[in-house]
This record gives sequence, structure tokens and C-alpha cells, in this order.
Amino acid sequence: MSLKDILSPFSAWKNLALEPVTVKDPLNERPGAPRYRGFHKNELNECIGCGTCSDICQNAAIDMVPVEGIETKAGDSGLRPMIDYGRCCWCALCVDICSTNSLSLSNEYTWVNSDPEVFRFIPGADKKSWDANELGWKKPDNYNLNEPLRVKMEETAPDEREMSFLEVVKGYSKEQAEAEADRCIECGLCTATCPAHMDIPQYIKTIRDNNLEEGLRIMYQTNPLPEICGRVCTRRCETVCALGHKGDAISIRWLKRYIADNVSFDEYEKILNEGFIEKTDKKVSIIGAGPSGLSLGYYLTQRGIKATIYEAKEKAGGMTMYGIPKYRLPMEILDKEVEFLQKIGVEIKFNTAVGKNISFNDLYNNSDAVFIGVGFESPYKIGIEGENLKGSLQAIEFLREINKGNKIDIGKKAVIVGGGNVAIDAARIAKRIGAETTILYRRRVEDMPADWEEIEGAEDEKVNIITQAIPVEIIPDEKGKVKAVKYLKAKMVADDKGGRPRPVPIEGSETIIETETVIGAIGQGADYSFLPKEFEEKLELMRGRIVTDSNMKTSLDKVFAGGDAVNRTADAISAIADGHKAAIGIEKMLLSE
Amino acid sequence: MSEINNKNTSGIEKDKFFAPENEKRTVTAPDGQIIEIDPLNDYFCGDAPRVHKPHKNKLFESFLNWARAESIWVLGFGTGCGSIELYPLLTPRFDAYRFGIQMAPTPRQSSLMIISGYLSVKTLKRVVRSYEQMQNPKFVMGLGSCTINGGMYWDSYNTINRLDYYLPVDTYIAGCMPRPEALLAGFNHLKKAIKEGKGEGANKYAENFEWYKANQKKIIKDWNMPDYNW
Amino acid sequence: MKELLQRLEYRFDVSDIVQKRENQTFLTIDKKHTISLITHLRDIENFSHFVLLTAVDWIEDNLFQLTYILHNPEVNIDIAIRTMISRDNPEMDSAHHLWEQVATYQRELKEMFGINFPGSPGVNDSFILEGWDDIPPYRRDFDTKKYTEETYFPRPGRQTNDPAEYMKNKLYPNG
Amino acid sequence: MAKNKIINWKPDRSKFPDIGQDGKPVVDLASQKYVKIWHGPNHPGVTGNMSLELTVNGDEIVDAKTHVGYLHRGFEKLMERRKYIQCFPIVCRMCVAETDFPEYIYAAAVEDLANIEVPEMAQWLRTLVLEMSRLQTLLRVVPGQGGTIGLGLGVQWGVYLRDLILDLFEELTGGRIYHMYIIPGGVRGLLPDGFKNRMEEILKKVDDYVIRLTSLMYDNAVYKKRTIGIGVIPTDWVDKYGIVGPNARAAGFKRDIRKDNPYLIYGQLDYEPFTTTESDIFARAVVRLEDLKTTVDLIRQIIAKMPLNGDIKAKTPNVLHWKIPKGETYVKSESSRGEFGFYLVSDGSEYPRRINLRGPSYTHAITVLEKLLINANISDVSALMVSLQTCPPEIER
Repeated sequence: MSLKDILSPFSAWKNLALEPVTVKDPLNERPGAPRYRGFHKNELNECIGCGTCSDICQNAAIDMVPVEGIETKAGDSGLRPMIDYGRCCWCALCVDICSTNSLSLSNEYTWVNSDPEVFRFIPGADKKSWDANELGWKKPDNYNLNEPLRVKMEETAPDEREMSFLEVVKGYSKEQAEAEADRCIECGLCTATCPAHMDIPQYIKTIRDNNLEEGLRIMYQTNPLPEICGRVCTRRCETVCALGHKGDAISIRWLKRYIADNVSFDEYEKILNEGFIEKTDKKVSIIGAGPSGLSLGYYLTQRGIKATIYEAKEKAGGMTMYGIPKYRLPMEILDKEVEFLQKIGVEIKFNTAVGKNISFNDLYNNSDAVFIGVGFESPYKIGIEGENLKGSLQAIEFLREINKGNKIDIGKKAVIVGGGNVAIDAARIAKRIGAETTILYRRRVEDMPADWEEIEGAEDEKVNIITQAIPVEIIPDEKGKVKAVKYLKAKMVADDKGGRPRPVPIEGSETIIETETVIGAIGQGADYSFLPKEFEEKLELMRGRIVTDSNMKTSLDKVFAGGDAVNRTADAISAIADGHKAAIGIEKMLLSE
Repeated sequence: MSEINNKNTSGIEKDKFFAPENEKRTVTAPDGQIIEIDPLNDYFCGDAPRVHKPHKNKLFESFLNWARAESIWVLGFGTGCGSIELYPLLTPRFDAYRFGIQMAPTPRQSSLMIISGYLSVKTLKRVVRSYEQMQNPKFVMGLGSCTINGGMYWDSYNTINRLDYYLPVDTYIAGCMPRPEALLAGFNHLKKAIKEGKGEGANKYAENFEWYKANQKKIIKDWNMPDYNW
Repeated sequence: MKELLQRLEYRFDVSDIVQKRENQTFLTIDKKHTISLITHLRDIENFSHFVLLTAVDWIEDNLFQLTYILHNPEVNIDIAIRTMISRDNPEMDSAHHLWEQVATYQRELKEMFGINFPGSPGVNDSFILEGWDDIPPYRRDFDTKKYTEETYFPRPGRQTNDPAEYMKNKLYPNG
Repeated sequence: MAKNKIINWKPDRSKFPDIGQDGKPVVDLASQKYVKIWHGPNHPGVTGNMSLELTVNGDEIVDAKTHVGYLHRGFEKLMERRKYIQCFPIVCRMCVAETDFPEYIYAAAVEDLANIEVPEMAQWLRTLVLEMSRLQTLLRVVPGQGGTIGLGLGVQWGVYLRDLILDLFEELTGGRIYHMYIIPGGVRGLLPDGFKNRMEEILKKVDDYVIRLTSLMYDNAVYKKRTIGIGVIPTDWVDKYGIVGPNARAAGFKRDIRKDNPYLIYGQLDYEPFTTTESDIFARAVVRLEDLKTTVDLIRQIIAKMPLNGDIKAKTPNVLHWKIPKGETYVKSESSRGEFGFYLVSDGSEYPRRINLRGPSYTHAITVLEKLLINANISDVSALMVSLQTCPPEIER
């Protein structure tokens, strides 16, 4: 102990001269830092109600509740997060995981009340003083709790596939599929949008759990043709995928294909035989072995009802067999699915056209119900001069001939008119059989109804795409063959009624493109000529489509319909869904008798 | 002795958690005198709390309320994590003393109990005891999510979910944990309530005494204390 | 580390050796020889610092795993000793004589897992809980959420919806 | 600082009870010679919410028992029913004084089991945050030692500086106390603009503070009188009682996990742990003050050496269903109190099988404190508790 020890503490007195450090007005002087994790904000219009915030919250602080003025629609559950500040710990994991970045935190931190019941609110809907705060926690850049980008699908190289009918998409490996399946946040928004309402999150989960048999079982509950859908589905599910807002949607279609491809075909029966009930004496006739007919056949057999399918052509599959090129859907795949259906007891009579080989009345009188799944087989004409010239084809017929293995001479140059999947398919096939191919489309690329992947694939394969081009005439050469196509350039004019912009031809912009073949691909219509008069008259139609109730029953007694002939979306998955719905309707009708 | 207490004592005797030091016994004092003691009844006053009516003179009562509001003495009992923010609050940066707020070391001298977050059952027992020892008028402030609806520990077997079932709460402050500034806002809110004559927590506790006791006893299995000990 | 493990394998019947990192090894030994292995490690191999003792409930196998972690401050390596004991009437030899703080760990395990350590000082005193009359809370079969809901009155009025389920009810209730 | 002389004051054993076979005194309460008092949980001189049951004879303690459990939330149980990502916000609540250490060791344990390599930038940021966390604790605890014997002025200064550090934390992490910054796989943000300059300004103030505090507290006759020679931890206790960190360093053991088992980027930093041999309250306070200086130096080194930009998070699987491979690990770090570790067992599912926290106070506050308090004066209880730097939440979790 020294004198220093006694005197030294007195040095603290010199601090009297220092400036005070006290915050004068602590309530107003100190806003939260720019990153401060204060109270919640939510952009209600951006939020899609996927519920991921609620899932990740370890405090069960977030409820998903309906909000007035927000409707449930495709890609939006209509629910919004309600946050309980009796639970929240301001960790901001909900913000980091938010699939649309709509949720954020403000830098406001003062909320005092005597009533414990008030600390529960829907950010965005219940107006709060901090709604306008710009600052606060937002998801940092370069930081993700789940992978935003999809696993790239390996494809055959464009120059290799240009000249062959090899399947372009190679399919996921186990690691790739698991990595892609891992991205799923299990919100289930896709299920509502899928026409067949497949339980997508559940079958994706089986990939993660490496339990593909279970995955197949789940898929067959709502879709008996998963291998087809795994390749050519229009996958509206992916357009509403919650992950698509910040990054890429999950490759739901490829994951479905992965399950279907990786379960051995021999095991199908063992995996799927559960749920089949005993055979009854009911009989149903199905016209057309397209996806809707096959789907119905499966679900009827599952319900113990004998299903007989009458198919005019030599193979089942309808449009999926004849309208889709082999590089997208190899024929073996389809055969495999059909073989399985036949194995479980669906009878398919090939080369039996109703109206020609067998009369509709016979079917009608000999079965307990009839299902019309004839699809849209007659192509629309472009409606311009020169369409009947030699060298002018219809895409649907072109594809059918090619798929049958027949050769068609289209010369060195081909022009395809249209922008749908059929047009792209025709173009890519024309390219494969050696023609320089051009697509003429009235609108812009982004307006094309075809899948973007297909469009990209076509571009990779050096298919020339001319947009905003309206064909006006096919010019013949001296021999009466197609020589060139004349088209007008178009400009896009916004639609007054709020529809999508319309192309309007520009006067005097005629351009001529030389070609040897013109392939029209602007759509198809139905042909009900097989129906006897009395039925055809009573069958209620609307714009060429058969009108049905929610169980796919038509205006005719015990006649059901489905597929392209009924639904406007005209894709395989809707047809499959129709088949399923019709099976439920037929079962209801037959069992209630 | 109130009836509740007698009922309680008889109940405790069958209780497996009954502590031996609370048993009735005889003790020999240093001077040789033999004394019989019943700790639960002899060491504490077991009377139920009484409702204190406001003063008849309204002006005088509002003066009292002003005085109460401007000299809030906080019981120095850090019940949970929120108490770490009391350090900055009571040191030069935020300097709560200038607003009439200061810490008091014992319940007798305190008027405000800050429940700084979650309450385990074991702490709740001490909190109830401390609260009852505080003199009227007394206030309770609940910090953070935990006091409102369980907070982070909503599924914990050892923490309560809602404080208002066990003590009358005057002010809640949202946050996990609330910052010193939010605490100051809470104090302002409380002061305003007291000045308006709404700081009636203690009376509420007295009025609903049986309800509060029943809730407390439902979870504090090891009761071992008189029903009310001020 | 390698030589140490060889020496241990030579002397004791240790199994399941997992070397997680350069300076950390997990190994398993049967219940009978655990305390003598720990004593050996402390006295001969200089593992003088006792890091922790805890239990893991493997309810599927009806076993408790006890893990003792020791540290050698001279060469800075950790060794973790696992031993399995039955879940029925769980009991383990006490190690309180080796380090003073072990008694506290054993007291906690007795309270939170119900594992008895006969002879350990104060092992039956309550440690963390007060007035607990349910099964020991750290056991897997104790459901804390259920207990909480029955005991602590969560604030009512909350209701949540699963987005997929909600959309089904709204958009396609029959399909 | 002058070499401190230990005052060898021995109490008169005759008036104390006999020591029983279990090493504890045999106290006959009925003899009326002893009084039992409770120090806490509601007591101004207790660190956090815990209590000591003291049996005193006059003002000297003959028996002490630590009671904990007032802060028990059952973390280890709660985490068993939370997914790995959901445990991330809850772990920091295990230690309110230094919330970043549990965060770091939890993340490190998960990364260890899942074999995730953390980007370099994230490692620097983690180290910075850990050192800042240590600094803010020490700014509270170092003067707090004086506070226990009535010298509150240092606390007033220290807590103000600590608050400045908390402001920096708020800028960097978005929270003052619970930062929730070190996430499994990386961290949650880069340094904001101008952070380094603001840090340096505060460090300068801390430098100045160390000088002021030394003259106020360490060169203070009263403080020395109250702390030198009190609460001596004998050398042989260190291993026998599991004493770690500054308490072990004050007893002459050069033990510092940052040095012994370097983690993060501590291998690239240059420093030497301070040790002394007196092992009394004063020595432990000196070790903490030296730790504070070291920390300031380390932060300066980190700021100077750290890269400007880089990845902050490694790619992890989707956290909503993140399965960690089966296995177990023990991960530790050197907190301001000593070894702070997590024992994590995974059974291969989305939920941890078992998580156990090893906090230094587990031994310091129970075994060591109970023993040190015997024969101590009742007025030294707080000083002893603070000198061991006990923190109840990590005992009962």
C-alpha cells in the first residue's frame, strides 16, 4: 500500500470537466440502426401467403389468416401472416426465408400497451405507424437460406440433337434430383393450380427421403400417366411456384419424371395394387385412348368397373402419342404406361373407330356409361390464299406421320406458322429432317404460348423465329408448288379492353420469305361426326367444346366427356384430371342406382 | 387469521413437497424457555390484501398520483434476460434517475416490479412473495414477448405463458428484449396511467385474490409459504 | 493421438472409435470399465481437465448414453467416452471422487434424466427444478409442448391455416 | 502495478464447526450459534437470478450452498423439438451477457457435423463479433468488481462504453443484445460503411478508460485492502475443480482455447494470454483487465487484417428440412469466462438429438464458490461471485 494508492483514485475528479454523455431525449433522438430488427412490415400485394414464415418460426408466432380484400387464386393462397408479439423474438428468419421478399422489419421498436391482447396484428393490413419506415432489416444480398436457382438439367448438345431424334432432356441423376427436391418449401400452392391437384410437395418429399415407391403411389392417386406428364406436362404448377418469385421455380416436372423413371416397371403392380376394390359387373365404354381415356380407364378399374377403350388408331396415347415428337417423349415410355394399364385390366380395342367400325348406339346401349375423349384432331386452316397448294401441310398431320415413322419430303426450307407447342415441335422436327426452318408468329416471343424451354431449345437448334409477322399469302411457283410466303410486319397495340396487346399489320410492310413447305400450326378443333344425329343435336356445345358439369357429365344421359374436347387448357394434365373426375362421377352415378 | 390460510395449512400437511422447516415444532430458547412455533402462521401475517380506496378529495388524490408517478422505485430483482438492459438505463447514457426512476434493493421500498421476460416456476414463487411484500400502491411492468404469451419459451415446461394470470400487470412493452428507450417509453406510459388514476394493480390483486392464488397454486406445486406475506 | 488410442485399445475393451477431428476422439466402453478407464486417463494419460458429463436418451433402443468428455491440457486433445446403460432402472457408478464438480453433473442427471449415481454427494437434492412431480423432463418420452398446453394457459384466440389445405377448401372443395 | 503481497490472515478455527467426512462442515442449527440467510435471488449483490444459502456465524460464513434453477427454460429439451435452423435464434438466449459465444459454438457444431466449410470473410466477421462481445462483457465486469465493494463510478463509465459497443452491434447485426448473427453456414451481413472508423473511435475511448480505471480502481488503497488475499484459489484446485479461463490464468495456468486449439482465424492473430499467480480476487481482476487490453488489441488486428469483401455464407441445404448426418461432436470456444462448449448429438434427422451446453459457471458458481465462501466474510460474498464471473443462465440453461 503506497501513498499513490491513496491519492490516485482522486484523479476521477477531473472527469467533472468532461462533457456529459447523457442522451437528452432518448425517445426521439435514437432511431434504430438501418439494419435494426424492429417491428414487421408486409407488402400485402407481393405476399403470396405461402406460409414459409410460419413454418420457420420456432416460436409459433405466425398464423396464416385470411385477409379481407385478398382473394384466393392461383399462386396466392389468400392468407397473410399474422404475428403474435407475445411470441416473436425478432430473429428475422421469417424475413430471410420469405419467398417473395415481401416481409421485412422496420427499425421501429417502441410499442407499449396495458392490454396484452393488442400485441397481435397482420402487418400491412393493420395500419401501424412504422409501415412507412424505409429502414430496417431486409434479407442481405448474397445470403440465402434455401437455394434460389434450380439444378440445371443436362441436355444433349444442340449440334448433336439437331440431326437426331435422341431425347433432348437427359433426366436428373440421384444427386441432382435430391438437390432439386431439397429446394421445395412445401407450401403446396402448386397443388391448387395443378389441374389434377397432384400432391406435389409430398412426392417431392419422397425424393428427399429416397422413398420413390411411396412417391409413385402418391402420383398415381391423382395421375396414372406420370411418365408422360414428367416429360411433356405444361406444368402450370411451376408458374405459381413460390420459389419462382425470387429465383427459379422448382423443376416439378423433371422431379416427377425422376420418380417415374427410377421405379422399376416390374414393381408397379406391387406398389400400386393397394386401393383396388373387387370387380363389379358395371361396364363403361371409352371413346379415344388419349390421356383422359387412359386416366379414366385406370381409375374405373381401380374402382372395380370394367373399362373398354375404343381407339381409332393403332396405338394408344392420343395426342401424346402422335402429336409430340419423339425427342420429347420417346415412344417406349408411352407403351410402358399403356402396357401397365392393360396389365391391370383396362381393355383397349385398337383400330376401332366409333362410327365406322362400331356404332355409337351399340356402345351406348351395351354399357352403363360412355365417355367421349376424342380430343381436337382437326386442324384449323390459316385461312389465306394458297393454302391448298402442294407443299402446304398441317402441323398435326405432319407430326403424326413423322411419329409413325413415315418420311415426308419438305425440301430444303420450311416455314411454320404459329407460336404454340405444336408449332415449335413441328419446327424442331423440320430442322431434324434437314430443312432450314423459320417460324412466323403474329405476336412477340414473350407472348408465345409454347413452353419457354421449348422456345429456347428451338433457338439453340438454330430455328429462325420471326415475330410480329402475319402471313397473308402463300405464293405458288409455276408447277403449283409452294414457292414463298408473303407476310406483313405487325406492331403491337394495347388492347382497350385490358386483354393482351393485339398485333396490327403495318401497311406496306409486305415481306416475302422463300420456302418449299408451309406448315400451319395455329390450332385444332373437334370432330363429332361419329355421333348419331339424335345425340349430336342434344349434345350441348360451346365454341366447339362439350359442356359438362363438375363430374364431367354432358347434357346426354350417362354420357361423360373430357380432355381437349372439353377443357380450354388443352393439355395432357387437364385431360388426366378430367379422366379422374369422370371416374368419380361415373362411380357416383353407377353406385347411386 | 383468514380462512383461506387455515384451509391452506391443512392442505399443505398432505403435500409431499412440504418442507420440514415449516412444520410445527417446539424450540428451546437460549434462556431455557420452551416455545411452540408454527412457522407458516407465526412468522408471517396471513391476512388477505385489502383494497385501498382513493382519497375522497379528488385534488389531493391527483396530487398523490402525481407524486407516485414521478418517483418510481424499481425493485432490483432481475428475473430474466431483460434485466441486462437495466444497466444502460440506470447509467449515464440513458440516466433514468432524471425521470424519477431508481432502483431499490428491497421490496418494502419499491413501488414497481419489472418482470424482465420469462418467469420460471421457481422464480414465480419468489416474485409472488416479493410482490406481496411491496407496499401499496405497487405496479408491475412486463417486458418482452414472454410475459404476454410465452415468447420463445412458449413450449417450455418450466416457464409461464402469460403473466396476467399470476400478477396484475400495468404495462407491457413489446420486444425481445425491449431496448432502454422502449423501457423509457414504458415508464412514460405507466406514469400517465398512474396520473390518470389507472394504476390500480394492487387493488385488482386484492379484489381477485382467490383467482390469482388458485392460478399460482396450480403451477407452484412446492408452495411452502403462507398465502399472503407482507 | 494415434499412439494414445493404441495404448487404450491394448488395455481396455474400447470400441466405436470415431476421430472427429485431429484433437477430438469419441469412443465407447462398457459400463463396468468406464470409471477405471476415466481414472486411467486422468492419472496416467494426463487428461486432468474434466469437461462435462451428460446423457443422451436413445429411447428406441431403451438405452441411456452417458458421455464423459475429458481434456488433456498438455497436448490439448479431447477424448469423449460413451457408455450405454439400460433405461430400466438406470444406474451408474459415481465418479465424484475423481473431480469435485462431477457430483453436480450427476445431481443434474439424476434430476433431469432420472439416472441414479449411488454414493454421489447430494445426488438426491433438487437442483434446478422445484416441486417437479412428472417424469424427468429431459427424457424423450416427456412431451414438453403437451405439458405446457395443459399447465400454462396459452393465450386463446389464435388460429392458423395451412395454405394448401385452405386453397383446397376455397378453390376445389370437391376435387 | 506493484507486486501484491498476500496477507495471510487465518481465522480462529476454534469457533467454527468441525469438518465432516464429506468435507463439509457439520453445522447444528439448533445450537442457536448459527444463522441461515439467503443471498438472492432478490438481492442487489447477486450476479443474475441465483441464490446462495449461507450459514453464518457472526459475519463469517461456515457453510454455503448455491441454488440455481430460477432461469431454467429447458433449452436442451426445447431444441430437441426444433429444427436445426430454429435452434439458431434460441441458442443466444443461453447466455445473456455474451450472446455470440453460444451462437458461434452452435453454428460451429452444426458445421462440424455437416462438413460445411465457412467462407473466409465469414470467419473474420465471426472473430470480430466474438471479440466485440468479449469486450462489451469485460467493460461491464471489470469495473463491476469494484461495484461489489461500493466503487460504482467505474461501472458508470464502463457501461456507457459498453453501450457504444452495443450501438456498433446494432449497426452490424440489427440487434443490441441478441444479435442472431452467426448462423450455421456463415454470418448474416457484411460490415456497414464506416464501421471500422467508428470502431477505432470507440477503441480509443476504451484505451483512455483503461487508464482512468487503473488509477480509480486498481491503484486504490481501499480496493486493494478488500481484494488482495481474499478468495485465493489454490493451484491444485484448478484441475480438481475444473477451473477454466481467467480464473485459471490468475492461478498461473496458461490456458486459453484461442491459443491451445485455435479456431476461426485466431491462428493468424498475434497475442499472448496474460497470467499471474496470486489467484486472489485482485489477481483475477487484473487478469480481466489484461484480457480487456488484449481484446482491444485483437479487434485492432482483425480490423486491419480482414478482407474487405467476400462470401458471407456457405451454401447449405434448404433450412426448412435440413438433415444433419448422424454423429456427435464437442465444439468449444474461449468466452470471457473460460471454456464454453456445445456437445451436439445428431441422429440423422431434421432435429438435434441432444444438445448440451458446457458453461464455465457450472463449476465456478457451484463447486468452487461453495468452497471459497467457507470462512469468508459475508461482505465479500458479492466480490467473490463477481471475481469468479458467475453467470447463472449457463448453469441451468
